[in-house]
Amino acid sequence: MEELTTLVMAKYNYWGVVILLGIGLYAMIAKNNLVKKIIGMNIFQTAIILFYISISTKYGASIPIIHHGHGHTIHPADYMNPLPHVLMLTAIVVSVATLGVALALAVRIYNHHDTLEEDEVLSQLTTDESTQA
Amino acid sequence: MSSQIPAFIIVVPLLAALVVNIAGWARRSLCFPTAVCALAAAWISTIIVMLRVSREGDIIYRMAGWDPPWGISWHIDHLNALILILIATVALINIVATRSTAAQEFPDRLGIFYCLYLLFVTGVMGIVITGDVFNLYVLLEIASLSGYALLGMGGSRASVSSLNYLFMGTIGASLYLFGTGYLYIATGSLNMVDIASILPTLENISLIKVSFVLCLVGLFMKMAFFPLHTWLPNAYSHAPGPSASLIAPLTTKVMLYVMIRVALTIYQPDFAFSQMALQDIVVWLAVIAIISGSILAWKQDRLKRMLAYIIVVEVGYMAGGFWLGNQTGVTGAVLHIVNDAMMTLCLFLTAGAIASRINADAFKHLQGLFRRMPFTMTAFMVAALSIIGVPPTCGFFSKWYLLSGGIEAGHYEFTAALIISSLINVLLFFRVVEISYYEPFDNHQENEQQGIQEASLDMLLPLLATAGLLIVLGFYAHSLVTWIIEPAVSSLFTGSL
Amino acid sequence: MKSFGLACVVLLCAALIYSTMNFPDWGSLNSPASEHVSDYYIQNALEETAVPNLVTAVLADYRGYDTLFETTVILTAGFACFFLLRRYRRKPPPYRLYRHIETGVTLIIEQGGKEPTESEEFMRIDSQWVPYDLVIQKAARLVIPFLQLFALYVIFHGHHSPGGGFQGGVILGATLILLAIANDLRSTTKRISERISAQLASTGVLVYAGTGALCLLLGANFLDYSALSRLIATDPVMARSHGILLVEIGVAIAVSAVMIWIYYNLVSAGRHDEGL
Amino acid sequence: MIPIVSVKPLIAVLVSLAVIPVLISARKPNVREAWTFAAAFGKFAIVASMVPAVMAGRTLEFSITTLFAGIAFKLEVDAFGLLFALVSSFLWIVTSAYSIGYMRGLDEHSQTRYFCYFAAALSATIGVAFSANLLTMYIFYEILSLSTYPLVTHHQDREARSSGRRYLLYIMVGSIGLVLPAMVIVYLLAGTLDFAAGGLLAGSLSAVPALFLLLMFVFGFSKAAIMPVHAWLPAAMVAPTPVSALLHAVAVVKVGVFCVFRVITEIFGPGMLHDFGYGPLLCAIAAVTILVSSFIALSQDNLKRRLAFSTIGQLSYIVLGAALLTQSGMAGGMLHIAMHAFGKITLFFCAGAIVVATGVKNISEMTGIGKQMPATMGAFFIGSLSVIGLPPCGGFISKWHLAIGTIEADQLIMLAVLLLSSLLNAAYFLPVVYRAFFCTESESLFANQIKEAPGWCLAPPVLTAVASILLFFYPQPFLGLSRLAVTRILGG
Repeated sequence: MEELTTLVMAKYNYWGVVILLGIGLYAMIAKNNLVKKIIGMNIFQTAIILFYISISTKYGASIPIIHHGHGHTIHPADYMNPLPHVLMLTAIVVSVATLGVALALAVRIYNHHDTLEEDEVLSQLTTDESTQA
Repeated sequence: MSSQIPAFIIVVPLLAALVVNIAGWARRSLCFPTAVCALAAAWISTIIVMLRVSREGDIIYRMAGWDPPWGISWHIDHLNALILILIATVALINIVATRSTAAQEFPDRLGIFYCLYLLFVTGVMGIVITGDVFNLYVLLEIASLSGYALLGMGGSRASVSSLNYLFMGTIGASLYLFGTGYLYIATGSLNMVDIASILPTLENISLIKVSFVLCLVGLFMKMAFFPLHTWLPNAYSHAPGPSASLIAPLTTKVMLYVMIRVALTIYQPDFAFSQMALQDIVVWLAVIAIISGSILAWKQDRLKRMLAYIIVVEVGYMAGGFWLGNQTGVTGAVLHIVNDAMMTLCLFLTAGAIASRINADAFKHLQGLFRRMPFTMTAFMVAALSIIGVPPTCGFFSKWYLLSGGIEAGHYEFTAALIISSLINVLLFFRVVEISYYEPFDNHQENEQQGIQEASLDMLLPLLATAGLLIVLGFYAHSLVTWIIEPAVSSLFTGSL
Repeated sequence: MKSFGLACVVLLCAALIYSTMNFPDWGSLNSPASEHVSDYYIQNALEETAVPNLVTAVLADYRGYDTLFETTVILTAGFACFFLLRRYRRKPPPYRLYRHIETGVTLIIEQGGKEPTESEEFMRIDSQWVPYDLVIQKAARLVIPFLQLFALYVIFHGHHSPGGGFQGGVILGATLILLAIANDLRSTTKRISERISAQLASTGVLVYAGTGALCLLLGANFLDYSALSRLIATDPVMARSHGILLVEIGVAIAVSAVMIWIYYNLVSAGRHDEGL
Repeated sequence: MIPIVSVKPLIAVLVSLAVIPVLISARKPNVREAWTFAAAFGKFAIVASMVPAVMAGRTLEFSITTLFAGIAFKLEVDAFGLLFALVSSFLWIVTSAYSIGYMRGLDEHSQTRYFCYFAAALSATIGVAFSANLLTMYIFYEILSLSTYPLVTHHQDREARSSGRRYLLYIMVGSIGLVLPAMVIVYLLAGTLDFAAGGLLAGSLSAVPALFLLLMFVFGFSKAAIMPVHAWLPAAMVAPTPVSALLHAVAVVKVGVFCVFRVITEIFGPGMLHDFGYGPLLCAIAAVTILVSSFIALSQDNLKRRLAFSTIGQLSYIVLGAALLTQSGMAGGMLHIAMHAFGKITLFFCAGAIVVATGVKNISEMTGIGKQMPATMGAFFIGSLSVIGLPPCGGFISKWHLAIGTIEADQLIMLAVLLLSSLLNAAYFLPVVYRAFFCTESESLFANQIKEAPGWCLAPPVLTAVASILLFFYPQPFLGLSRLAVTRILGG
């Protein structure tokens, strides 16, 4: 029982990430409303951002800004790992950009079909196609 | 200054995209010339880089002056240089060919169209040239985002299929990012060569296997490999002409290059092919991709949708060829990347020319095209023969390598699939030829005085140049293989990076 | 379809959770991720770039090429929204609403009717009837300057404290979006036109790529700021720090302009007439 | 004998391709025809100029580029290739003269396209004749099948569409489906695809795979019209007569048989086939085709379809010759390529002349035509004598060698098949001639208002008829070439 708790304490962040990933993926697959799908996509991307950030933490380390000036020896254990933070700054920007483009496409669909429900959009398209053909 | 040539390949198109946007708001006429000059400059620098690589061996370009594991570095070998030239050529031919159709299709946003065009080319070139795993993800996103926008501007269905493509593409890219996250946890570094040197020293293999599977599934999704290809036919068939003939030849091929780079450079061939029991599964998936893609292509009644399904089949060729595991198979896959990009460009340019002239895409509207648009249809014929695999054209040579690779590796089902799909291609293309060659039988005379409605000259010349290139590629396939692909593949296999 | 989707998602999660077993513990000091490359950054970043904030140092210098393309991603999103949504055809709305300021009476002018000129007396309001929100407008007018000042602080103080080009740029963009939400879209587009925001977006990234190209012209590799030392007569390490600052400014300009540009297009679905 | 490196074979192949742009740009039809003639004469002259060198036992070769490791895009002129090239280039001269008359007689549409594709088909035929390895031959084989598709479907009507579809299906399925994989396997086994005198795969293959490979090649080259894959030939008769005359009697079908001959003799090699005992098997396949096609020919009323089925039978003689694996058997097969070409082209020319003059296509409507068109029917008679193999005409020599070959290979059943099929040939040719000349006044369907075909359509059949007679007395260039080729194959 005791080593179970240590296991949980050591790994629960990764499980949180995976569960978030599952929620995002499920939302994208199963949800009918386009905006809900977009939200699901965002959850999916945020889960991966959390995964990287949880890699960078060190127990008992402070934020990666060197507080005393030159001359002192710097021990890596005092500061968190800066690299994942840099990467995730980029990943956040990328997810915002994808969100922007997805919303633009959703607005365009709404302008054209007056609905955001995917099944209604598809049924309108099939009727358009049958009339067109 | 001459050692900085590799940087020009990425910097020039990027700066051009920015300048085009700024200038575009002031004077619309500036956009096209700047874009063409930028792409021409990039094309020339890719050729110079290719010559340097073949003369002095691989080029390592340290970005911001930092050594590889600390900063981002480019590692350009024969494979990179070849694909770079391919991308630059396709982009240059396409921008010149689709000038009039782009102006006709996007009258009020032409400036931004060329910005997105240049950013897409920068993203794709960046993917091929970079040696850093995370940087590849960022450039993947640039290429995809500009791709979604370019594809989304088509007809009524275009935005729906583009949104669908966005969802699938984002899941694919995020899975790739998740896979690199696993790699980062295991090795602590992001540079491909550095990871490759650390991986053998690690003991928990299962972590690396899961990361490989995640990366692979992500790339399969971006590559439209069979079970995950559902986004491609809609996205490419409803897209506007100029963007379809840019994106169709490039995205799937570049994703295949990324798969080759990830599988052979990072995970080393003995891990990728032997320890991972993936080889048979992927080859069988490729066989299913080839057969069902061909059958689905046969069921289509619109030209562009048929071409889209043929792309799915070609991806099956290349992925299956690569996963055969032996050097001939990989050589065939790389040669097929080059050939298929040119073939797809030629086909989509003809589809664009036909659509611009007759603005109809269904087969029944293509009647009597051989007489009305003789030159466009001859280019279509050359590309069709190349896809079928008729000798003088380049498609035959890559199919030959794939066939002999399949037999050497003992995957006879892959060879059989190749043959069957070539035969189905014969049926596909000669159905189009029949429709466009035989006028409607009753009004033969009435069609006579309609005369020739050939596509405009500035679209026709690049189209015929591409068709000619297909035949030239055929004749020089051997020298292309011996000078460029053979050293690339052998260096990949011996892992002597 | 839903149950099948749920099943394979649950299956995928189970497999992934099983694979997390052999991850290093959370926060452990000797996990490979926090030894190899990050130790180098922690120990050498201060000497090599004279920037105490390691994240900014790595962001703008060690992996500056990454950040250049990060800004380009935002720019691509801006282009994409414009390209997909922007509609120039002036399809006049069926009716327009005008409010008489003193009495608060709202006039509905049908198409073609005589429209009062926008002056002290009358002001045009959106067709989705907008409540008379004096409090929000005045509060916004009061708060926005201080917000922008804080944004500038975040941009320029990125070397020493958490912050930098992106965070500052977003705050800057947010202030203008607040202005647009408090009043209405037309007043903000008059203040910052779409053309300026589009060109500013590109200029921001041009500043970033320009500094990189400048280093290229000075003979060093792309984005190698130490080459700037010849221009601004300082030692290479300080040149790197100044290079990082220059780059952060470029990023801030780009991000704020693109935020506004995307807001304009998304909110008014491309017509830039009536919006949130 | 060290081979001479000379660019002549390449020029021979390219001369007709070079003339295509000139044909397209030609304003008046006469200029276009003149250029076609010039090309034909030029090609024949170049091919003929190579005869002395080859007769002296040397081979000319020219390598253009390397296609794969160990395979070059190489042309090599040897005795057998030269024999076939001589026949087809000479007959192209005659056919282009004939097609002027035919096309003008029926004023067909888009004649420029016709002449261009004809020139392309001929250059591909000469390319196959001069190819040094299996891959070059395959490349020219594909170009030939693609350049003849528009010729077969020249009339662009519904019937042309369906027969064109069948034509392409048989040939492309055969070439891509069977020959391509077989070639890859041979390349993997032998490392190269060059034709080797004693057989490329001699000894490097066990019995069963060799059989599969052999059958893949034999039935893959569906242009050889061996029984199960023959159905495209009667369907291709929908083409204009000069096309069926030159292509479906001389060029296209002979290319198929030429490829099968090369594969049997120079890829598998007589030695290996003899050890595995596959010679008699191939003879049986050929014999079946000969007999069945002759029986079907008996029942055909349309003259061109009857000629088509007779061609299928005659082609299998050549395959039979190759399959006998003996000295004179192979020589007989090679000779039959030449002799049958002259005979059959005369028959097709006469059929075309009848169509131009009277528009009659079926044999039942041809009673009494001999009196009105004596020259045409006279040429028809000589042509049929040559195809049957009776003495005054060249066909006799090749059948004579075939008969000796069967005896050398002591396969007497094949001798019986040979004789029986000659009888069947007579049975389906001579009644046509008899009914044309020796019918009573009342039965003659042609009151004497029709007259001979126009000059351009009459001279070629008479010329080829006379040529087939001359060949009986002076078979020299072909006989010498075939003997030389056989010594090279058997000599090893």
